[in-house]
Amino acid sequence: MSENPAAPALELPAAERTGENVMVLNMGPQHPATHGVLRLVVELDGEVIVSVRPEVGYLHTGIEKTCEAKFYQQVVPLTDRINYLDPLSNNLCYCLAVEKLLGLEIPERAQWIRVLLTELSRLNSHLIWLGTHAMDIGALTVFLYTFREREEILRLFEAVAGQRMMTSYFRIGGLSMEPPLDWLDRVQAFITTFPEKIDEYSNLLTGNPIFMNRLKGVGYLSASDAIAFGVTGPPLRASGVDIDLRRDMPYSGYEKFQFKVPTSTVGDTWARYEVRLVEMRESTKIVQQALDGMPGGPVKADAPKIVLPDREKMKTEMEALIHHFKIVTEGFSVPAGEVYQGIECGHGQMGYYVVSDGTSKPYRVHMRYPSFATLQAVETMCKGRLIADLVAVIGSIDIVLGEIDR
Amino acid sequence: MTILEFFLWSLLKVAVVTVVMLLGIAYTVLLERKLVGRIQNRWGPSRVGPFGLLQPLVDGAKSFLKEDLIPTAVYRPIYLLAPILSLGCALISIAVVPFGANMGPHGFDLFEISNINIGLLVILGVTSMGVYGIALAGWSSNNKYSLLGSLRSSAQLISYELALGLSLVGVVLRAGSLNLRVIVEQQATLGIATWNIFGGFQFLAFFIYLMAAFAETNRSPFDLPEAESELTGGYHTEYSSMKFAMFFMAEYGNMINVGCVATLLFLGGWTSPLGNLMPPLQSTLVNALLPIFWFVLKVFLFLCLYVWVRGTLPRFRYDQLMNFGWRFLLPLAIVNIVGTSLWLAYR
Amino acid sequence: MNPTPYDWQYLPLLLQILAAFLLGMAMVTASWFVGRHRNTQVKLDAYECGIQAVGDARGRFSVRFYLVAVLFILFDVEMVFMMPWAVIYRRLPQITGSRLFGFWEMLVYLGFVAVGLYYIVRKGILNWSRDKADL
Amino acid sequence: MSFLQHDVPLSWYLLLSAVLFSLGVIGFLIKRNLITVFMSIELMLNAVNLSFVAFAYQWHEVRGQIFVFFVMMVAAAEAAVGLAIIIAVFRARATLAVDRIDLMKL
Amino acid sequence: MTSQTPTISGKQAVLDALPDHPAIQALLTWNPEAFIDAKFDFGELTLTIAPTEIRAACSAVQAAGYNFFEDMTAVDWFPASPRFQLSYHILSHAFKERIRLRVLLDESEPIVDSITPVWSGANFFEREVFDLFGIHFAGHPGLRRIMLPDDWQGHPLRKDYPVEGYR
Amino acid sequence: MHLILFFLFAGFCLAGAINLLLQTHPINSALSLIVVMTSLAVLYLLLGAEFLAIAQIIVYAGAVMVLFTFVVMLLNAGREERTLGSRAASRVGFPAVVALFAVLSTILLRAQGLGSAHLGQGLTNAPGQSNLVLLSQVLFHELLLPFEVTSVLILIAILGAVALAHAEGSKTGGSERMAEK
Repeated sequence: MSENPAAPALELPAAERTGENVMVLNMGPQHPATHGVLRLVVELDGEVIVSVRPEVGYLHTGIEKTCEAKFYQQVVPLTDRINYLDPLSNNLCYCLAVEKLLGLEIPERAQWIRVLLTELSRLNSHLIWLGTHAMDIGALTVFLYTFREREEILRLFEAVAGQRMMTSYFRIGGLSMEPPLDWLDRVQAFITTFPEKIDEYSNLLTGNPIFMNRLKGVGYLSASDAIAFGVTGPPLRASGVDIDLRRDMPYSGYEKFQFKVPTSTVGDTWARYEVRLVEMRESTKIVQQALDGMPGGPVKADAPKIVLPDREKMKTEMEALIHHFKIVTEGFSVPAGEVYQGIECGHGQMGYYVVSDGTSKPYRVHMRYPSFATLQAVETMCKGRLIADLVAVIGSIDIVLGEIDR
Repeated sequence: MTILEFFLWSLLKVAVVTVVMLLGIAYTVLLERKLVGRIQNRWGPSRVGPFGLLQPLVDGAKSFLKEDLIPTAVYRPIYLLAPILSLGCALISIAVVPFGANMGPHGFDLFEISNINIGLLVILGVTSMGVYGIALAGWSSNNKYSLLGSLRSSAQLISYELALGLSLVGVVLRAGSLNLRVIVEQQATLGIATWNIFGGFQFLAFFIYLMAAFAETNRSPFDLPEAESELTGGYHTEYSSMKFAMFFMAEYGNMINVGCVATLLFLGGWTSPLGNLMPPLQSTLVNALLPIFWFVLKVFLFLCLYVWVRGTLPRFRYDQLMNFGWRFLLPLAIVNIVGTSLWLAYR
Repeated sequence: MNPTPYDWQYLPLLLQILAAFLLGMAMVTASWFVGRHRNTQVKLDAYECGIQAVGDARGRFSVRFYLVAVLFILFDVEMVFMMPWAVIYRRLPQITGSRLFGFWEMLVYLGFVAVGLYYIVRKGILNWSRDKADL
Repeated sequence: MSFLQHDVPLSWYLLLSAVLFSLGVIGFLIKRNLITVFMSIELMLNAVNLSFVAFAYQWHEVRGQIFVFFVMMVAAAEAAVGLAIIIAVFRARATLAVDRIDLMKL
Repeated sequence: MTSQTPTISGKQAVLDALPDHPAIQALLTWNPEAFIDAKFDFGELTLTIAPTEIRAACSAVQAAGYNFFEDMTAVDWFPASPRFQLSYHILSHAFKERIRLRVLLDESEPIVDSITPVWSGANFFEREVFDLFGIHFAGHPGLRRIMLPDDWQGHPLRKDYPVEGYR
Repeated sequence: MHLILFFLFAGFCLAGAINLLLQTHPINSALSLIVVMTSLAVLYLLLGAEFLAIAQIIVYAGAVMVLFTFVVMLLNAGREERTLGSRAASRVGFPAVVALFAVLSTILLRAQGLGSAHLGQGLTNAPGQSNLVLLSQVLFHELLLPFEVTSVLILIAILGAVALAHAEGSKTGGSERMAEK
């Protein structure tokens, strides 16, 4: 097999290149502040950062390759494992891409429930970000408070999907099933109290001078740098670029919801913190709107060759049973073509690039995940700052190694 | 009393106080875990014994049974010496702390190991020696995290030691003595009204002392040396089993020491909030034990303050920490000295 | 009975010091004998987040730490000077006959020290984040 | 129990001081590391301090002790500046060996 | 209930259907020769660029307002020739629209200009494609494996890569 | 009692001093010096100078030696090569040291009029009274000028240390020369 002639050896650390007095410090993969198995090769001059080189791949599981051997529907559970903190966004993005290829129309109720769940999932993601970020800065308590609310969200997921983290609830063509009867009431109960909880975190952090001093003016990223590095989501908006795919390139019925897209022009870690806090409040509003205007109707598209029939039907109707059998054993074939579907997930712009060759298995699935691009901006944000700022910056860009390594 | 009797009595006192101190350390850990747990909506240790009361003992046993690693890259003699120095210094200060009125027969101090005229300075001296444990631990570990942690920590300790020492000058100015007993008794006249923190107008000094003490003990929000999100374990990254536990114990021991000193210097020591206004009781036993109760209560509340702060505040960045110490606390301490001396001159 | 001589009071302090360090040594020794030893090379390596350590950790470090230590000893001396002054302060008016004698003498002393502190701050010795550390 | 009451002749203290001072001088002569040489100097200072304290005790004169106090203070200042010089030398020569630092010029 | 958006394929057809599209305009004014093919499918515009010209094409669309490099990856059409397809997804913040630039590469010469001078954010993406497909990028600042260990054999996302690994 | 303590801590002192000379690693030497200093503090205590004893601990053992330790850590000073010093030092120095020591000890041992130290006897001959007050009285009244001058000394030391160690000008030259090595 072909060797890679162009691959150079590992770059020499700057100390050996320049003869300066620089200490090379490995942060990670086994390090509490790197949110997983990120490895940062940091060159320090005293406590001042000279360079940061991210080394990734410790969590690489070859999901893109695995997808090529699965039926279209079987890919959905794989996507959960990529950004495990925002599972339903993964599901949604993949389903939307395949539905685009199939040209499927999704019933409105399914769309609304998808929006509702995706926003809950975003809240989940932001809660974990807030907790771990605060913990990196040293505020232990916020972490446990956010996990208290995250637990509620996970219970909601469990009630609807039977799974807490790897939900796989969305199907190509709708949802896997109608949510349980009192589920919407439970969501309502949660979402009514949630803004107070945000206030609670805010009380602990926003006015806290230590927290403010740790974040303000740290990890500055200009709008042009952010765009050059492909930074998306809250970090991009905190740098002053007003782009949110939910509003600007709506999908899954987001155009029917009213929400503000918070931006800031400061571009430091504090701006990212504030943007995300406001985003949590806005997500709460979206969930409220989804609950208020929840339409009735089916939760699955009327496409018997693609969507699994209801259990009841499958047991009573011959045709449904045959469809069920065929979908489960052979999958369904998808017209040849290539589509790219981008959505706005908790961390930024997620994109699924699905190439079909007309068979029942995807020819190529590629995922664009925000953290992968955002990670490239770390060095720009940290250079010349202290090592403690690196921790603040990593926390503020909210990376998930699952989506970087895939 | 012959010197031999004195020696034996002293040995007994030392033994009792050391055991109590070790237990105190163990239960301070438990207190912190329980209290932080309650702050954070958790239970804290609750399985071993009633309310988790046996947890510290089990933890101690576990520390002993853990594998005792000495990494190959370390500089052994100093690597082994460092935890001994750390824990040793944490256990010495208690020797000059009086925790009850002088009750012993023949003028023998039952409630203080050694009643000396320069008690306050002894505490400062012991604190200044505590730096070695941390500096040497990090240096001998031959690990970048340890070295960074230990340099940070030693620089932090020595910086805040200044503020700590200078904040005490106000109290000494008032008392005119370095003897801790004299300092306490001087506060006892009107109870809470003559405590140094209120009556002595040493609130500023208490504030400086509090900040410096938090930094001296490496506690949140000054817990940078062990900021796990940056430096993993800080200076004790390479330490395992009991050697690690000794650093841990040293930290909590220092918390207790600092609490004791704060109680003695600012909060009236073992005297009750009513001070001498409270009529003496008839029972000798109660008279002996009540001061201990007050003393322990005050130290306990001080420790709770520690835990509360830990559950609430994030941590400083290193440059902010140094700036705070040098540019804010130190000048403030000098201002306090000038103010107090001026006030005392014109009073 | 006579009170015990004052200098005896140092004996228990000495004992306490002895006890503290003996206890420490006992703990280190005991844990060495009680704990298990199943060492492997990997366990004994220096910790660097799971990666083989690059270079010697005892590299040279920012000279700023040294400067902090210098400032510390100078201010420490000042603090030690201040303690006897604080002890005698309330008696100084009787000795010298001047109410503010002690105050002024310390104010002059502190003035010089404050000039030093001001110089340090102005010189940027304590600006950890601003410039790159030298050496 | 007679040994408990034994006094120590003051000359013993002075002798100890002399021994320490001589050790300091020897260290100054044989040590090759600039830092250790400096430590030997500190040792000499300490030795002299001991004799000061001893004489202060002998003559009941508190000024002897105060002089030691001043010596300490000077030693602290000296250590600060001396070690700063060592750092400056090290920066220029990248060595601490006394033998190699034989030029006045930095 | 299915609905298909109309597919427009072929350069001329797309030019006729979308005459005012800024990206197409930009590419036409830049170099009509290197702008090989176009397709409009599923509401997405795909523009095929000659392999040697991709960097310049990126600059051209960037200047036309497609300012945000969103994604790039490769597809291996194994037995077919040209074997590799590189897909660049570029988003315009102004037009709220995305285009896809496509480059087809022969197996014999899997090398293409790096677009990191245009968007430095392409760095990791190109390293990933290099790692998993073995496509080289000329002018990349540090082209080495990103996901897999440096001593890994082969490029797993190629279709002829044995899924059980090399024995 | 005094005798025992004297011998014990004089022994520590000597052992520390000798160890200081024997150790090749500067950090060990520094630790030995700390032992010497703390033992000296105890000896001061025996001579009735309790404030000096604790000042010795705080200033010498706790501050000056911290500085030494920092410098050793900072410069990563390794073991020194064991040489026997320069020739001039060994030819002139050692005889001189021996001679000096002989003269000193002869004088000290033959000196008349030196008393002996009794534990608990302070300067005032009144046991139990701290000499701290006495010391402070003299220091802050009679020796006012030297006291104020020390603050000038501290100021100068601060200026000197900062100027020497913080010199930006020498930075480039130094690192170049380091690179050559």
